[in-house]
Amino acid sequence: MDITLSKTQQNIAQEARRFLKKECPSEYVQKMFKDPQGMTDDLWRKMAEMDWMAMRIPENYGGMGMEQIDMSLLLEEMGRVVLPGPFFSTVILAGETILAAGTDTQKRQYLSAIADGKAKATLALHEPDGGSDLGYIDMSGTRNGEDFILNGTKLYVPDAHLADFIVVPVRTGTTGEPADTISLFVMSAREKGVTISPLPTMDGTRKLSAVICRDVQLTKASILGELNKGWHPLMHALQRAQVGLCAEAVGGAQKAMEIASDYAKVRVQYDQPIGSFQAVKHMCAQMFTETESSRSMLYWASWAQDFGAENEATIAASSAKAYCTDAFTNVAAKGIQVLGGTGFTMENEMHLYLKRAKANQAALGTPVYHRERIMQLLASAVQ
Amino acid sequence: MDITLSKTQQNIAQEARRFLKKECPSEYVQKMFKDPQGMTDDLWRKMAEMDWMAMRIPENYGGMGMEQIDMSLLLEEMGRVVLPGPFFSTVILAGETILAAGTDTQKRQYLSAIADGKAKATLALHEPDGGSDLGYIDMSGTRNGEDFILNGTKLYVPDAHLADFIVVPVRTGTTGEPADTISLFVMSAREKGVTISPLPTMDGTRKLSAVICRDVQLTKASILGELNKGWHPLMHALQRAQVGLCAEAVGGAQKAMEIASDYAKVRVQYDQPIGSFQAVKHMCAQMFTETESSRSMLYWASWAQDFGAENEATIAASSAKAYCTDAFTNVAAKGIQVLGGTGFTMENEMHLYLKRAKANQAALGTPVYHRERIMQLLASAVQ
Amino acid sequence: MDFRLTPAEETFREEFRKWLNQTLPGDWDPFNQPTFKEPEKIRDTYRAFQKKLSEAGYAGIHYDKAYGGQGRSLMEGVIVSQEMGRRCISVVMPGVITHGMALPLIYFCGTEDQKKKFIPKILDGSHLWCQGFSEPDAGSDVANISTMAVRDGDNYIVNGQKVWTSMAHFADYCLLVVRTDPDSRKHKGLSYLLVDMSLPGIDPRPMTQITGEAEFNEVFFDNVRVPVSSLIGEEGQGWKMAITTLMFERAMGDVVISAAYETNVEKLIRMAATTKNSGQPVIEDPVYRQQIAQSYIEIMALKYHGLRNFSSHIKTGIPGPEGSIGKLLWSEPNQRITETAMDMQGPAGQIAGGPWSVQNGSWQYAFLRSKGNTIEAGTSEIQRNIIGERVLGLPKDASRDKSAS
Amino acid sequence: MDFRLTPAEETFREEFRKWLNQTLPGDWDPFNQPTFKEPEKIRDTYRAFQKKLSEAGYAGIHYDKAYGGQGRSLMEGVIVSQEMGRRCISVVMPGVITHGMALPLIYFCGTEDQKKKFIPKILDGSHLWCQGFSEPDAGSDVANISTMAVRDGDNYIVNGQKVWTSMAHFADYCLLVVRTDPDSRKHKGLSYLLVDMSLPGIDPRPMTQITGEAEFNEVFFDNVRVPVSSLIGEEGQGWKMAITTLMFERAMGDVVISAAYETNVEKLIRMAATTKNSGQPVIEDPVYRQQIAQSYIEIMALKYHGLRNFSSHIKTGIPGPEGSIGKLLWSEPNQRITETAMDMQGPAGQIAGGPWSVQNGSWQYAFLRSKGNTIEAGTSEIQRNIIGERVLGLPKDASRDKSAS
Repeated sequence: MDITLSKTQQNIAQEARRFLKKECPSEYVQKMFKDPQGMTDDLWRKMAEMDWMAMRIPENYGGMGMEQIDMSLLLEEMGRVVLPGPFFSTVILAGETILAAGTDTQKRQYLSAIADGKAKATLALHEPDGGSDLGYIDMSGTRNGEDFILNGTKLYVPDAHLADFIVVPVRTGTTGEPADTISLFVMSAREKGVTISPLPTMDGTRKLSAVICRDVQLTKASILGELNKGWHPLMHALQRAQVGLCAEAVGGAQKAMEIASDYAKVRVQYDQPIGSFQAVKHMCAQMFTETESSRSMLYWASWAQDFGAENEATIAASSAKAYCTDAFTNVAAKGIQVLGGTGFTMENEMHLYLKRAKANQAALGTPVYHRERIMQLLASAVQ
Repeated sequence: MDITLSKTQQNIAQEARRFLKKECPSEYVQKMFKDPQGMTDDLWRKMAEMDWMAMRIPENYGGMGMEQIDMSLLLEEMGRVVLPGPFFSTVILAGETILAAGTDTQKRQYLSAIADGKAKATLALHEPDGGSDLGYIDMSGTRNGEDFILNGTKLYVPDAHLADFIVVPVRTGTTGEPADTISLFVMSAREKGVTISPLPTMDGTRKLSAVICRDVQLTKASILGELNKGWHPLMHALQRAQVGLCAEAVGGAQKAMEIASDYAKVRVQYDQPIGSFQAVKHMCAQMFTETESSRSMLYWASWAQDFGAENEATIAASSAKAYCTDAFTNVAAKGIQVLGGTGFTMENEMHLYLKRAKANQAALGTPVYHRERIMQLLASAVQ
Repeated sequence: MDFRLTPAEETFREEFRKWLNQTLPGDWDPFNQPTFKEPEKIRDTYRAFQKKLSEAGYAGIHYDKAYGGQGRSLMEGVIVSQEMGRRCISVVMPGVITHGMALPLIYFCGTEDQKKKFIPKILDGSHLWCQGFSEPDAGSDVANISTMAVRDGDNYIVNGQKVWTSMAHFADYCLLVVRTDPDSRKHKGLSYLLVDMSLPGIDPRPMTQITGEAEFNEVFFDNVRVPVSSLIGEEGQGWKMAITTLMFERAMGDVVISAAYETNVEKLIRMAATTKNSGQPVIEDPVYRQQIAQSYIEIMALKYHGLRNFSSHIKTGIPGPEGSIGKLLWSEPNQRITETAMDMQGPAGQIAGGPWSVQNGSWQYAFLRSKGNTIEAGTSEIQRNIIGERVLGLPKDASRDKSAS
Repeated sequence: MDFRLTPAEETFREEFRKWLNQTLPGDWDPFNQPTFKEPEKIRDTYRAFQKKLSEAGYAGIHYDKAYGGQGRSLMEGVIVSQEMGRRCISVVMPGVITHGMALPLIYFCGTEDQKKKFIPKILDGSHLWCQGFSEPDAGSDVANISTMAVRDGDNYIVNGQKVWTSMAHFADYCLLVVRTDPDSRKHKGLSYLLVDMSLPGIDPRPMTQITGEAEFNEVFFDNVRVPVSSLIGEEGQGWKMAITTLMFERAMGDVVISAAYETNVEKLIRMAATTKNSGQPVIEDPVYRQQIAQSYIEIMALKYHGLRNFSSHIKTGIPGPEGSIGKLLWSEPNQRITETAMDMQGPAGQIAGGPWSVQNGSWQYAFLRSKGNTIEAGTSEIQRNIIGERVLGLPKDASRDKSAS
């Protein structure tokens, strides 16, 4: 057992921190928060030059074949600066789904394009009335000769407005379990019949859109892997994405905690730094405690995706998703409280953390959803 | 609108405090905590002389015909000292049920005995597998000519070991809603077939027993009021009992808060009273806040039992039961934390408050039960 | 003890409620109204509404007729406040300082001239007030207030900077806390001036808050010449005057807020009935049912706390010990309620408006705005210090004690 | 990064688990064992078990064979600790001080004579140790420790009073913190003595705690003559020595506790499956399902925090910043878990034992006992001070700073 970071891993984190400090300072994020696109091509290109898009992609598709934990370390740093833009949607949501479900040809086509930064992409998952239920997939894929006709609405799709292609889970089977009825399509964002409408988001650093399909005609070749067999690879990819959100949360919580405790050292009231008052000091200590324990959860969940048994990977992802995103939300809220009025202004960067925290909590299954999922696994194990 | 106490009401509280300070000091309570009986006849007699058992009983049955709020003020003082013994079971549980359900003859017989302190009594409500569900009544009352044969088990019955008579809700109808199937019997605790077994309780100041009925034969005259019509009066009585537990909770929380903040003024660490440290000061402030707001809830719920519409009386009782007993539990737990190791000893009186708080939270519907009940009323009102 | 209104009061409530229903548009949602993102709009809406209120005889219910009030009972004042809270929270909001601070302070402490000049204009909606209290170095620590007013003939020359001044960018007057005695420390030496915001040298700069709107301002005072007649009360008595005068209005404030939040809980329930998770209305989920009920319970605690406090104030003239806890009883529950509302929406919680948002994104706004609740008007930490020290008599911590005395 | 054990370690774990299963009775419930209500029984059970452990070659896994240990790896030490935590918490409990403090302190800081004398007796279960630290006026504030050890020839004369000394009434030896330099303040001048509890003048008086059992004691020292050879380390270095030595064992402690609590969560789930509300198993209630899952999650956080801390300690020799938070990660979750268990029982929560109790009243005991968790071994408040000041570098509050330095 060795739950420490290797030299290589420490380097990933250090390099990322150095790069992002320079290329993605707070002023840039604040600007992108209000920008309709949400990221500059320049930063995207530089990130691609860092090989970040290629990290998790196998070497034979032009990537570096690294582990989830390596990606987590990178995402932690991205969360630390509340990186705006389509990295998460492209590399994690679309990339991991294609990696889990695609045929060799599809991986060669799509993953290579992701790996070298040429393509942006996303996954269109949630639907109206589905809430947090990741299995509530109602978009229909009806056979039409060799083709399929897609109809339905996908919501809260991250960075669809920038995507070149979109992965879409669709109900192609009419009856039976998700495991036998869901197919994953990959389609161009400019496909006929596809409408992408940006939605006003609370967290301006992660733009979301509605993706509406009206009689979108796709060939059989657009199906990732096998017809009707998209459910399991989708779940595996989503687990990695959930862990990805945890990594962002840990990085964000870490930075929010640092901002707050740095402020508490210099802000003077009653002739002394407010950090000397227990009310403030203990808030900071609690922020630290939640952040550090989140990091332990993150490491476990990251490791389990690559090396744990299936059950452990699932329960670890759900445990971490609930714990880390709850913690980030608490930490960011406490951050505002420690900063007082200053933390309540848009000018200060703390609001970025609160909004990202709340968005990460809401995305890919709320803590309530994940706790119920954990309970299902626990109850069946004990009984 | 006048949400203040009248002079008479202030007197009730002051007299009760004076009496209980003298007759029921902490040493007495600590002794009774371990005593199998749990109260001395001497104290019972003196309380009867104070006319406390008669307060809520109408004048024509030998009582004083006072309001719920008056009783709440008394119970607040009793909660303040964690009064041991069968006052609550006799006067509130049995007394209010008979008051709500009994015929004139029955009231004359039982309420007069309660009013002058001659009889002790209780209500046997909960059953195995029923949990917090106050309507889970499975004890059967089978007709046998003019008589009824009772079979079944009642649990967690307060002070049954001291009771002269016991009110028992029984299922006499076989099908249909509780409103048409539940009858309330009143039976002697020494009735043939009745077994009363004391149960080890966490809160030694409120002894509980199992009351098991095996072929207990009762006449029709033992039915309080009408056959099969016990449900509504039972619910009304239980609402008053829930408010009664709130009153105890407010008194208990008040005293726990006072003990803690008094201690914080004199206990010195780091050369100063610990109350000067914000961690401790803010805990005390929170205890005060929860106690005072509980008191406001208590006044509302008490008033609503006598003067509110049926819906308001119910929702106020449930709101107060959830709020006040949660608050008392928090306050008592914080009390132990403020006292540190001292609060963790049996020698200190704080444990009495924690145990009573937890018992009051568990009795007559947990907060979870009451919140669900509130939600049913709210949802039907809004939709 | 009686929680009921008298029949006459009930009739009055019914009348006022009817008037409100007729006056407000049919689709009026108290929690989805113009915000400070549209300062002119919110100000105009406030003014128009206050004017109607005044014309209908509902402005300044418990204030003297001589100044444009209605000369009715305090209880009737509460009734109007409750109903307004229930129906028109975001329209009442711009008037919180005006009616909750400026009005009572002028009424109880002003000269006859000041009363005649200001009160009618407040009641008919002509004047909106802001309050200049916090400063960059005086957030929780009032000892550091350093905006100076130096006497120069018939004027005070005011210099300094205020911060967190709500609505300063469109208010007509400011209730300004200044230090008139430069050698004073702490609350001593503080005075209140009634300052015309159009005077030269006053420069309000709106600050965008995390909700994206600009409710608050930094306000710079650069050699502003304020007539001596603007002083209210005596020099150096500002703090004491404020404390004794505003207690009642603070109790009233809790009542208004609880009425507004009661409406909010209704809205939450309606949201739960129409928002779905896994195809089922969220209101059927026992987990969220618990949270909604808890929200209701906490608002009831605020409501009856407020009414009780108010009631003992009416009866005895002094607020009970329960008075100091009101701030904690609304700020923290409101944060929990908005969190609940966000969580119930699942992934839609990320959407702050537009066709796919829940209830037009009003909960996203409320969630963010609520984070200010535990900071504004005295942080929760300051409230707990006050309760611990002034109510429970716990010692000040040695360091603060030393620095402050 | 690898969370797995090596195959050899897995085999070792399997072997030890098998041995435990054979050694413990079939109906063994780790959370329902003799308590301190039966001091002789719990001591005897501990001794018998430790003896078996020693005979089977599982005692002192990572300690040197020269002193009766097994000379195996730290990881194997962790494995044994985890399995013991998982299976026999209340039997391990009396040994917490013995194995977690006395053993490592003697091992790392003792003289050869001390090691030879004490370690084998610890490992074979002959000696149980207690620790004398807190005093009536030195709860959170160590500066006030005033139990004095005055040199008199070959002896120290010890006078003073300790409090909260767990198991002093049946321990064989005491790791006693004394002040050897009467002019010293704070941590300076403190020394550790290895004191035979049978010496004349030592008077332990059990204190009944809120669970009804007597785990803790007041211990009076009245002119106790302790041989100078009982000093461990140098005079005045006691505190520093303890801090550097015990870090590792504290990380181990978190691992043991998390293993025990993992078992506890399993027990909670089993309870939920068999306890009914309104005729239905509580485990079907979504409200409690949330709480149970949250309990599990919090224990996982403790578990992986503990393992991570332990792991970086093994690798780097120093604990990471995560080390200081372990106390908070088990004490507060344990309070929540036991609250959950109580609430799930509904009215049965009132019953502490007997035929109608749930799981023999063990949760009632656990609920009460858990209230000590945030007090013992440094209150939560002290932990947060430590984290705030030593980890985050926030300033000490001025008053404490003044008094302590």
